[in-house]
Amino acid sequence: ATFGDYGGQYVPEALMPALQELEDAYERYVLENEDGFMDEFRERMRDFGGRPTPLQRADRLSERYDREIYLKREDLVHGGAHKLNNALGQVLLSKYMGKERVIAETGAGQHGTATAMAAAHLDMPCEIYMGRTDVNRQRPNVYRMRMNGAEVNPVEAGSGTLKEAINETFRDWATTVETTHYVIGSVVGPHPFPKLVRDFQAVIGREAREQIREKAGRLPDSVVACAGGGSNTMGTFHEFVPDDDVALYAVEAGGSSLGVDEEEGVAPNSATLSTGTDGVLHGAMTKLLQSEEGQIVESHSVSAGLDYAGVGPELANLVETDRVTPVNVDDDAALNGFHRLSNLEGIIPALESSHALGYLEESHDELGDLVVVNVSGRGDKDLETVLEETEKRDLEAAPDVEVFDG
Amino acid sequence: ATFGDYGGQYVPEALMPALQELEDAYERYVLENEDGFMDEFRERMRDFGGRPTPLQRADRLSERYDREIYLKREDLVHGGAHKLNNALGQVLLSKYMGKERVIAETGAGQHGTATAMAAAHLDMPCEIYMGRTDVNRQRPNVYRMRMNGAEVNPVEAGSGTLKEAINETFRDWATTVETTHYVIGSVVGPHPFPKLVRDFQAVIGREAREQIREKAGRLPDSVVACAGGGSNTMGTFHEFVPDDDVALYAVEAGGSSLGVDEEEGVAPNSATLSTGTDGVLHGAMTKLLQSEEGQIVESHSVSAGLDYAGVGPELANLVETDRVTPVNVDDDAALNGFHRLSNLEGIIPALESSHALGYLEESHDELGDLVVVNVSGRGDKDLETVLEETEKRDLEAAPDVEVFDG
Amino acid sequence: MTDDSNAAPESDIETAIRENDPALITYITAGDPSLEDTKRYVEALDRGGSDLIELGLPFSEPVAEGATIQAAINRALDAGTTPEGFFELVDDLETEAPLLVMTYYNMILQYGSEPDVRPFVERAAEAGLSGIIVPDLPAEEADPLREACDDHGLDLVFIVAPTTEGERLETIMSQVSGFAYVQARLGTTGARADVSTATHESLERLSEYDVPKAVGFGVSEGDHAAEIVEAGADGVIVGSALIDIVAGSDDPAADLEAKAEELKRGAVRGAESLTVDTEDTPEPEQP
Amino acid sequence: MTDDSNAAPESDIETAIRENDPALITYITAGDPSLEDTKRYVEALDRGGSDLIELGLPFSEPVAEGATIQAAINRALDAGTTPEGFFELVDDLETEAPLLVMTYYNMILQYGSEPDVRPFVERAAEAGLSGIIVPDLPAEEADPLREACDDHGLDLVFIVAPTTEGERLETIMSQVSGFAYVQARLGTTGARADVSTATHESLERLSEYDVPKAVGFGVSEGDHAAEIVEAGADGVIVGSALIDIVAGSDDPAADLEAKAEELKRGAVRGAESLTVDTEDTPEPEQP
Repeated sequence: ATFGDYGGQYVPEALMPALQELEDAYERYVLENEDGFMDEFRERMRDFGGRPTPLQRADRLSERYDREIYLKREDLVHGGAHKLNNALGQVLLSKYMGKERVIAETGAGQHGTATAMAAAHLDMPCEIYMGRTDVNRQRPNVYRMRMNGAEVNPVEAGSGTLKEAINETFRDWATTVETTHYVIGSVVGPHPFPKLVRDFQAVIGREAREQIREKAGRLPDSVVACAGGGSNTMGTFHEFVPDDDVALYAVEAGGSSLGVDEEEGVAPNSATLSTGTDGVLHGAMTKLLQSEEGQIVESHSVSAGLDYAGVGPELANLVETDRVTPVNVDDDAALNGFHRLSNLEGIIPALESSHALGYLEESHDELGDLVVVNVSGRGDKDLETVLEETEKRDLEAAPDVEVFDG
Repeated sequence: ATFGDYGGQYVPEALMPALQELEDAYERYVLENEDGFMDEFRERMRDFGGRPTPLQRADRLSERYDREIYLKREDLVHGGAHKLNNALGQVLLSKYMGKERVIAETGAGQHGTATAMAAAHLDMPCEIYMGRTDVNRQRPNVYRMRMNGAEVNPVEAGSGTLKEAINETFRDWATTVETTHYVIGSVVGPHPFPKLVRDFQAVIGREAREQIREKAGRLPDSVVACAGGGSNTMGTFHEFVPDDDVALYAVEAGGSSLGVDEEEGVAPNSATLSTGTDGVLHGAMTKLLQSEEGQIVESHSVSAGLDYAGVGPELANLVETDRVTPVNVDDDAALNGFHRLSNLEGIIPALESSHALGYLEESHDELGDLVVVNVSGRGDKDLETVLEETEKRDLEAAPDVEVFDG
Repeated sequence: MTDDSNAAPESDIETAIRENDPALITYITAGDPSLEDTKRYVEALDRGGSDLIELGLPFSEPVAEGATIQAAINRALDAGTTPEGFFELVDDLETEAPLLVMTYYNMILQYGSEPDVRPFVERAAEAGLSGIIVPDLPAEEADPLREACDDHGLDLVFIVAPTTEGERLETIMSQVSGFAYVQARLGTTGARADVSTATHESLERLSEYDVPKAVGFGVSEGDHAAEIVEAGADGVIVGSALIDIVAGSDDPAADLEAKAEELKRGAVRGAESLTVDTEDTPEPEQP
Repeated sequence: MTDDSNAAPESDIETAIRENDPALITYITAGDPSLEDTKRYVEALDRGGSDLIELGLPFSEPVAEGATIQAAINRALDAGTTPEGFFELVDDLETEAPLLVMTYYNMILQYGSEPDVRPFVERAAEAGLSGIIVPDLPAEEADPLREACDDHGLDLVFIVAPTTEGERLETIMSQVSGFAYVQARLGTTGARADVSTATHESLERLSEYDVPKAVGFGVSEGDHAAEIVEAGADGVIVGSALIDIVAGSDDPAADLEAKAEELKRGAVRGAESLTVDTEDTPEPEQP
C-alpha cells in the first residue's frame, strides 16, 4: 500500500488507467514542476487565493492558557477555507492534463464551492454532485456554485448526504473518465489522490513552519489541527512530520458520544482515527467507522465538514506509527471553541476548526509552551447551525443573541 | 474647511473637545507614528487582517475587454471587505488614547461587524447602533457582532436604517464622549475623521500602486472604485492622486434612476457625487442628496453599503477639482457585474464592488490599456438580495439557480 | 412682529433676559402638529410668562435632540413644515417675548437658491426673529453666519457644553451674543428628573463672565428651574417638557401656559432664595 | 452445495462457460427483498437456463453500480442481509449452475475477527461458491485475495474495462481465472437499450487471448445477447434487467425464469448466426 498498511487503489478497473495517468501527471507536474506547473499554481494561489495566509499570535488565548498560542489563518484564503489550495491545484492540473471537464463531490458545500471558484477562474466546465438533503439545507453554497457557473447535480439516493455524493461522483467518473478529472476534496481516495491533495495543502505547514520560526525563533512544541477527511490536517502537519520534537495533534469530532451503534448503523461521531477500524472505502485502505460486518455507518458531527466515516490513509498511518496523536472533543466543546475564538479574538472560526480550539481549551497543559493551531476556515457558513445548536445547550462561552422583535 | 470648500466640523459643541483630542491623537499616532502606533497597526493588519491583499490579473475580463484588467482583492481582508482597515485602525487608536469603549453605527452591518471584530481582537468594549429595520433584515451580521461580543442596539426611530443609526451614535457619543471613541465607518463625519479613515484605508492604493508597477511595469491608465460614503474609494485613490496621468473613476449607485423625488423625499439612487448639491450632514460640508429646502432625502440602491445620502468631503473636493471623475451605473448593471465576475473569474464580489465592475463593462473603452478595479468586498453577504433582485429582472449575465425541490 | 428687521434693537435678547432675570426661555417645534397649532401654543407660552421663545425649524437629521424633540420634528416634517411656512408663521406672531429660531446648519445654508447663509438670516430678520441657535455649529465654523447675523442685527447664540473648557471657553465667551446657552449635561435634549452636577460646575466656570447665562437640556419642572437659578443662572430653557404637553395633552395651549407659569415661578423662587439666604445653597446632587 | 470447498473442481466456472458456450450468466442481489425470496429466484434463474449465477452480497457503498442495483442493495440491507445470512443461503442452494459471489472488497476484508481476506474465502468455499468478483479490486491490489482463492480452489474473476489497454490488459489477462468479465461500456451497471461500440472494440482487443469472455454492463434483452455473442463473446452477463423483475413483477420467479430463457435463446441465436454466416457480422452501432 501507499502509506505503511494504508492507501492503495481500490477502484473499479475502468478507473485504473486514469489513476495511472494522474500518477504520471502528479510526478511530472507536481513533483518535477514540468512546464512550470507548480510555479503557476503558487502564483495563482498568491494572486487569486490570497496566500500566504498569516500566522497570528492570539493575544487573549495566549493569556488565557498562559503559553504562546499562534493561529494559522486559513480562514483568510479565498472562499473562506483551506479548500481552495487543493481545488485550484487539481483544476489547474486537469488543464495541464488536457481534461475537458472537472467533477467533484460536496457535502456541506465547502469543497464544491472551492472547486466551482477554481473552475470559473480557470475557465473549466464543472459539475458538482451534492446529496439532495444537503442541497436543500445548504442553499447559500448551492447558489455560490451556480453563480460561479458550475452545474449542481442533486443526488437523490440514500440519505442524500456526502457519502452518496461521493459514490455518485465515482459513477460519473467511471463513465467519463477519458475526458474528466475528479477533483477529490480531501486526502482520501485512491492513490495518488492522498499524496496529490497533501502536496497542494502542504503549503499550510510550510508557511506556518517558516512563520513560527520567524516570530517565535523556534519550532513549536505542538501543532493542532482538526481532522475529518484530513486535508487541513495533513496540509498542516506534513512539513512538521520530520521534526521529531514537534507533537502533532489531530482533533476529531467526538460528536455526541464515541462508539458505533451497530443496530442503527450510525456513529454519533466522526472520530475515525480514535475509534475506527481498518477497511477499504472510496478507493483506499484506511481507518473507518464501520459495522463489524463491514458496512459503512453514518457518522455525525455538529460540523458538516468533519462528518465523514473515513479518513486519509496517510493520516491513519501516522497515527498507527505514533507520529500523530489522535484526540477528539465533543460537539459542546467545539461550540464553546467557536464562541470563545469569536469573542476573544474577533475571528469566527468554522465549526471544523472549532474542534481544534475546543481541544486547546481542554488540554492546553499538555501542549507545551508554543502551540500552533490551524484555523482551517471561517465560520460564517456555520452561523445558523451554531445558533440552533447553542439554543439547545447551556454553553459557558455563548453570548445572548436575542436583539430581535417578537 | 478641510478640503477646498468641503469638510469642517459641524457638530454639537459638546463634541468639539473630543474632535480636538482626536486631531491631536491623529497627528501624533498616525502621522508621526508616536509609540510605534502605525507599526503596530500595520503588523496587526498583516497578521490579523491578512494584508497585503493581492492584485490579481483578471484573465477572462482582460480577454473580454481586450485590455489588461487587474483586481485589487480587498474581498480577502478578514471579515470580507476593506472595512477592517479602518475599524482596526480606529479601535487601536482609541486604545492609545485611553478610551474605555467604542461605539459605531452600521447600516447593512459591514462596518458594525468589522468594528466588532477589531474590538474583540483588541479587547475593547463595543456597542453598535443599527436601525431596527436593518437589524431584522440583516440577522447574520447581527449574530456575527454578538458572537464577537459587541452589544447591538436597535434604533427604533424613523425608517430604522443607516441614517437613524448614525444620528443615534452621535447622540450616544454626545453623552459619553469623555470615555468613548466613535468609530465612524467611512471617510465622512467631522474633521479629522475623513483624513483619519482615509489614512487607514490608503493602504489599498499604496499596495495596488506598488503591485501594478511590479506586475505591469508601469502605473495604470485608470483606477476604478465604487463610491458610497467613499472609504474604499479614497483608500484606493489616495496614493494615485499625485499621479496626474492616472484617471480616477468613482462609481456611484445609479439605483433605479437618477434625480430626487422631492414630493416623497426620496432619491431612487445614491449618486451623491454625480447629482448631489453642497450641504452639511453628519458633521461635514459635502455633497448631499437633499431637497431644495435642505432636508436629507432617503437614498436607494440595491447595494446597502452604497446607500447613503452623503459622501466623503475629500472625495467631493476631488470631484469638484476634476481630479476624480464621478460616474454611476444602475442596479441592473451592478447585478450583471456581480454575476459576471462570479461566473468569469470565480470571485463573488460585494454588490458595492459590483458597481465598479458594471462600469467596467459599460465604459471599458474609455479606461485605457491598463486598468485597476478595486474589489472592495466579497458578496456572500449579498447572495439573498442578488437572488431576489435577479428574479425580478431579465439579466444577461445571471445563471439559472433552480436546483431545489418544489 | 412684522416691522423691518433692521429696526430690531441690537440687544433684544440680552435685554429680555437681564430685565426679567431669572428669565424663562421656552422651546417648541414649529409645525408640530401644524403651524396653526404652533401659533396658538407660542401665544400661550408668551402668556404663561416666557421671556424668550425658541422656535424649532425642523431638520431631518436632528443629531443633538433626544427622543422627545426628534418625535416632534418628525411630526412637523410629516405635516409638511417648510422654512417658508415657518417664516410666515413668525411673520404672523405678535408676542411679548422675543423669538429665536433653533435649527440645524444645513437648513440655514439651503435657504435661497444656492448654499449661503445670508438669505436665511435676511428673511429671519425680516420676519422679526431676534436670534438664531444652531446646535451643530460650533464657534470654529460660525464666522459666515455670525457676520450675516451682525449685518442684520440678530444674535447668534452659542452653546457652552460641560466639555467646553480652557481656550475654547474663552473663544466662545468672547463671541457670545444674546446669552450663553449652558448645556446642563452631556447628551441630547430631553426632560430629566434631576439637575446634574455638571450644571453647577458649568455655572461655576462661567461665573467670571459678565454675560447672561441660561441653562437648558433636561429642565422639566419648577423645582429644577429654582435649583438652576440658585446655582447662578440668569435663565432656564425648557423644551422637551413642553413637547410632552404638545404631544399628550387634551388642551395643549392651556397646559403650556400653566407649565410656563410653573417654571417661571420656580425660577423666581430660586432667585428669591438666592437673595434671602446665599449661605444655604443646596448641595448639588451626586450624579 | 455443502461439500468441502477443497473438493470444488479447479475449473468449475471455466467449464460451465466453455461447455455451454454461449453461456448465460445471471446476477441478482442476495436479500432483495429477503434471503428466502432470493433462494426462489436463484432456483428460477437456474431453471431458466443460467450457466453461471452471480449473487450480490450487499455493501453500503456500491460505487460501481447504477441506480437499479443500488436500490436492490439498499432493499437487501434494509432487510438485514448479513454475510453470514448470505453464506447460509448459499449453503442451502442446490443449483445446476455454479455460483459466484459479487461483492465489494471491504465486505471480504471484514469477515472474521480482523481485516483479512482468508476467512471470507474459506467460508465461501465451504458454502460451495465457485468464484468471487470484486468490482473495486483491480489486479494491482488483488494478490492477497487471489492467493486465498487459489488456496481454496475459487476463481477470482477480473473485469476488463473499455479503458483497459496495453500492459495492464496483459497483466490482467495473465491472471484471469474462470473468465474475463468484459465491461461493455464505461460507467456503471444498468440495463441499456443498445450494445455499445466499446463492446465490439473490447472483444476485438481480447480476441487473441484464449480465455472465456463474458460481457456485462447494460445487457437487458435477448437481442443484445445475440449481438454480443455474434461479436465474439463466450457469454453474456445480465443483472439490472433481472433486478427490475425482482422489484416490479407480480410473479418474479416465473418472470425471471422466462427472462433467463429469452436471454439464453438470444445468446444461442447469436452463436448460430456466427456459425452460419461469419461474413455478415452486423455493423457496430455508433455511440
